[in-house]
Amino acid sequence: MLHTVNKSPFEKNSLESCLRLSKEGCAVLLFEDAVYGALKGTQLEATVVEALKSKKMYVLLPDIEARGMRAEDVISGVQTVDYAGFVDLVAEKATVQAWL
Amino acid sequence: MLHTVNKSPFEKNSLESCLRLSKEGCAVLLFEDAVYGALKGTQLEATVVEALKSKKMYVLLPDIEARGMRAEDVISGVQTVDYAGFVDLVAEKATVQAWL
Amino acid sequence: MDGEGGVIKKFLYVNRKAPYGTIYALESLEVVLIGAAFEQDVSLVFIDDGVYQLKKGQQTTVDSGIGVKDFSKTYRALEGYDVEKLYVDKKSMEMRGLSTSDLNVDVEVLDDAQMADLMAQQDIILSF
Amino acid sequence: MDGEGGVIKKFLYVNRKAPYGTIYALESLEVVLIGAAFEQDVSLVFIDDGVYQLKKGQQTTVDSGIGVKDFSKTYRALEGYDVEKLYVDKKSMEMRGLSTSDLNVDVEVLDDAQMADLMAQQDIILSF
Amino acid sequence: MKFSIMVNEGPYQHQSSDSAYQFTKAALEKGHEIFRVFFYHDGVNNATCLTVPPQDDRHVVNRWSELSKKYNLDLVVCIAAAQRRGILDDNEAKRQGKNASNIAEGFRISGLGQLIEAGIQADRLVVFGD
Amino acid sequence: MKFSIMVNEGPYQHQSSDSAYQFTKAALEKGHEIFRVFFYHDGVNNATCLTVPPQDDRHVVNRWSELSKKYNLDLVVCIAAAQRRGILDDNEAKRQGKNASNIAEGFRISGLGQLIEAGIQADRLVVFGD
Repeated sequence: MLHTVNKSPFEKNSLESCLRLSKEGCAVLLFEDAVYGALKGTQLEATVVEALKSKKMYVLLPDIEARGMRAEDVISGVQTVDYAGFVDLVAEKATVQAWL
Repeated sequence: MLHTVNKSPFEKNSLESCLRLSKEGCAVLLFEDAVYGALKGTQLEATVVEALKSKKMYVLLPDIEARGMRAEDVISGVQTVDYAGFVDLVAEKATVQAWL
Repeated sequence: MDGEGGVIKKFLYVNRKAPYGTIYALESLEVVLIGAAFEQDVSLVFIDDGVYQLKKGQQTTVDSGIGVKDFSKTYRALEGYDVEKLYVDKKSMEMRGLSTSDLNVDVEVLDDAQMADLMAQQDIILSF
Repeated sequence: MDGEGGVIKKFLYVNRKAPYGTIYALESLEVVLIGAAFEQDVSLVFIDDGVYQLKKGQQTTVDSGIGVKDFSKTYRALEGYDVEKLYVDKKSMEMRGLSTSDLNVDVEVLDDAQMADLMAQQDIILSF
Repeated sequence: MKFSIMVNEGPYQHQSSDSAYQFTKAALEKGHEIFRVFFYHDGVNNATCLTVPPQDDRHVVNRWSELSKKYNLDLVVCIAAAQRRGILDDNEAKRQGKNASNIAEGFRISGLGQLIEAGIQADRLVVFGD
Repeated sequence: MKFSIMVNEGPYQHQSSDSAYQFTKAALEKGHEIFRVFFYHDGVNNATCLTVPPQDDRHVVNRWSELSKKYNLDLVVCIAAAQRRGILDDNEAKRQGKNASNIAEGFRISGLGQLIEAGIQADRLVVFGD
């Protein structure tokens, strides 16, 4: 199962609820303003590092770059994908749930 | 000074930032989905009770009632106002800041 | 209207937003009502502020209160459309000091693991 | 364009949202640019995700990246419009692991009390 | 006292326009003056004459038009925001080569300077948004 | 594989429509089929032909129209959501007594059943919103 989150985890509770209510082994893709959650050195880093222990985390690179960050700013273990990679993730998983 | 907050404090950080960056003696009005912050018995009650020590807190009653609560469900010390009371608050204070 | 080759899928409606502040709750309900005619396997979950959609005693009309129609009674009509699987998130209820007796309709309360299981069993998830 | 009876008011623009995810940052900037012609006493504050508006190195065009124009260079043009009072919220920067060297423009960092004081001194507050 | 109002969201999706309307109406009924209501961002969508809401629901656009008529309210739609979102008056439609316009009665399209002026001229500016 | 897409926000205000467009385009370029793109809530505003964005900015509506033309995409606008927000085709405009319509090329207006059908017929439904 793929979960998508598009809201900044500093502003909204979407990522928090997504991580709480998703299962071990699932995939979580951060895009749009949610990409801030994938960055090293923020107060949320520990939350994402913890999630990586049981879930696969992805982040949309074009959204990272638009906002002035680069792939190397992303927490190690979080995989970067482009839009084609986003499509692949949706195709690979049986269901996708958007945490609007 | 009057601060207005219209987002649910369970979902967004607007109320938190407003309380952190407003001065003692100011007024804070909760309306629209922010009225949930004015209710007794929620996990946020302590935050609002603490804020009441140094700030005046108001809540828009029509927004409370639309959402299935009544004046008696509001934390004691938080004053209920209607739209006319909202207008009065704006007129009384020199400036109004919306925490969108 | 099951003329879709007899396919029955598990449809989940995820409601995470409060009523009135935004239109999502109302327009989600409109999809559920139309969708009922398609005879799919439908469940609704209410998470975070979404649980407030079901709060009893909502009170507003076009000419009073906030000037917006109260649509909360429609949740009670869902049974008549054979939409009977309504679930609320336990933690969301607790954070808001709500119990099932505060709600308009009968719901099942799910803990984190049960909710995650329910979601993982779905074919199509509509988020509002 | 100070033909408003010579009134000079303190205008504060409050920016609390990230760029690109929503249009508020861009359209706020458009107001600041037009407003500059009115010769008022203008300040801009960046709070919460608003501090990300000033992040260096933003990279997207209509034909690449997210397919949206990069407007971050406009913040550097503000000086030319005599818009020079830019403030960022200390706690918002810290939570995001940002320092002023990560930003496109010169800003003053304000702590909670200084920010609250600045806001309390304004006549008109535009929130985005 | 003299108020200006800013509305940042469109009709129905968010409560902002409803709240702004209720506030404006209450202010007028108390005898205050509304210098201007300025519609910005998606707020410009409050000015379309093409909405057909369900009969048992409020008509957000008409409410504003009627309030404008009753109190001679100045309802101003930001031109830049309106162009992005497809709100045009007859002049703009002609200028842009569009074969339809959709501005509702009581609204006028103008520049962002009208927002700044609204801030300068009024005693208070109240912002409604998301 | 067969995808359906749902877009819940209008052009420019939120990135949702841009993200949905980039996703849809990438899926098509990879050879997947898009069964339908369904526009709901403020998403219906993506279907207005009256937008005039700045020349150096993207044209969100035209992008969808062009993608539709190139790949024969089915772009469906929810009728109930569209009526609330002022998006009408010629038939609807006539039926509602409006003197203008504003639907852009490549979009069609239909009922919510089309969203359910999109869920039933496609292998995946991907939702973009706020």
